[in-house]
Amino acid sequence: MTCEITSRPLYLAGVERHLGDPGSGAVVLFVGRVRRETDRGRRITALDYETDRAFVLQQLGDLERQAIQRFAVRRVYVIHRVGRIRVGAASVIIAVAAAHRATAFRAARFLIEKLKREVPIWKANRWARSPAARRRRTPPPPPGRRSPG
Amino acid sequence: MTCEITSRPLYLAGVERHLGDPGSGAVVLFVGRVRRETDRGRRITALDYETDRAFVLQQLGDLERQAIQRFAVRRVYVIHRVGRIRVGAASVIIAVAAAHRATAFRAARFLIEKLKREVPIWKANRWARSPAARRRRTPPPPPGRRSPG
Amino acid sequence: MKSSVRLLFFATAREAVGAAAIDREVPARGAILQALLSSVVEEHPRLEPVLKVSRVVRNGRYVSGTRTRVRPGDEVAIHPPYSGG
Amino acid sequence: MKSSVRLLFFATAREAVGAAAIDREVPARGAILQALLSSVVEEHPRLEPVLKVSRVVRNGRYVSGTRTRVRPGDEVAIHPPYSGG
Repeated sequence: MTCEITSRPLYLAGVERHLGDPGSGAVVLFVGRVRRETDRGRRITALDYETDRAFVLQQLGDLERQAIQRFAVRRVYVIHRVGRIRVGAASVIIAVAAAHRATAFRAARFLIEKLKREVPIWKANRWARSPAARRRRTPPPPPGRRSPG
Repeated sequence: MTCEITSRPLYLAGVERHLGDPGSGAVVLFVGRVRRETDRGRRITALDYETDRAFVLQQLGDLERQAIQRFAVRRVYVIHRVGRIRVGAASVIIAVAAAHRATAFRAARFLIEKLKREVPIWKANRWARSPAARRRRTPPPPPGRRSPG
Repeated sequence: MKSSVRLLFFATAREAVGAAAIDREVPARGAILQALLSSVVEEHPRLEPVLKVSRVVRNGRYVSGTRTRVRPGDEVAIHPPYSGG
Repeated sequence: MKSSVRLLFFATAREAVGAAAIDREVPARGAILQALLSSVVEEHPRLEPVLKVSRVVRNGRYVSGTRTRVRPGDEVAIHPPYSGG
């Protein structure tokens, strides 16, 4: 069981080493990515993700424990990226290793649904071609800092 | 849409490049692995996978088309390894990219269930510490050859 | 010795307040959290609708109700609805 | 010119027959697949139970029924139940 918050790009290659376990015949991974979208003609170019760093790992860890108890899965790994993430790049990877595939699928789905509701992470759209929309009242705090100082 | 049969090890890193698509906000991957198992005290050390190479890609391609039509997913990639695969190593990776996660999860599950029933791939156990069980009447044909010559 | 409570505002709460953190003096015996937040809402009325849908975390635990006390050195985070993933 | 049909045996079918492939001569006008397979079963009785649960592929297409004809040059694969994944 491991969870991480990072401001660096996410790659599947980095996930593999967390899932080694000869008793797990099935691994299910979910990758959430920033999707190209338009809203009334405006195009999203990126999402800005922020988190409450003092609290997020505790919440993620709690989710992972729930998944392990509820579905009898053997390995859980969750990594969420924060900061600016461009369209096409991954924002979150959830991986579950289990003896059998049915539980791995269920646990992975459980984790992403719960993560969206119970883990303190927020996103804000970055729009292309609309300076007004790009204006922010307050810039988000720099990564790694808990307060603006 | 791509499907492959290989006798080389499978890694998640190799899958990533098949899934690039700014319209896909969700990717679900299923990795099937050879699981450590014992049967009446005998331990499985590996599985020998074989396939009908002249027919398997056609069947896999058909499955992928079904998944795309049925679930409106945007990218499908399936790679299955054949030959001897040791405990802990991956035998199959299925990846689905879709606009939304619900369809990606459903399509990935559909693909692995169908693959097990409709794709000409067979496995045979390799046992530890039981020479009798290890004896085979006929060795499988070498990979890449359609007939024993 | 600290004599204040630090209030942290995330996402839309931060936008409503115009700051990521505010320090508020409280007496050594503590103060009622609800009263503290009301005083912030008075200065930043745009925070009110956000606060209604937010979760409140005091020192790493969700708190609810109106009688929660905060003491000097406490950290209180305002969490608008999450949107990660 | 080929005058035979190639029969391919996979997995437990191969084990029952003791070979991955067998070539069978057929007349130029073809032969009934069922009869051809019966002649193999006569020589390899262990194939019979496997054949009952197998799918049969002729030149890349599943065939069923007893009246399928095969012609010289055809390739017929015997597929026991699949177990991939």
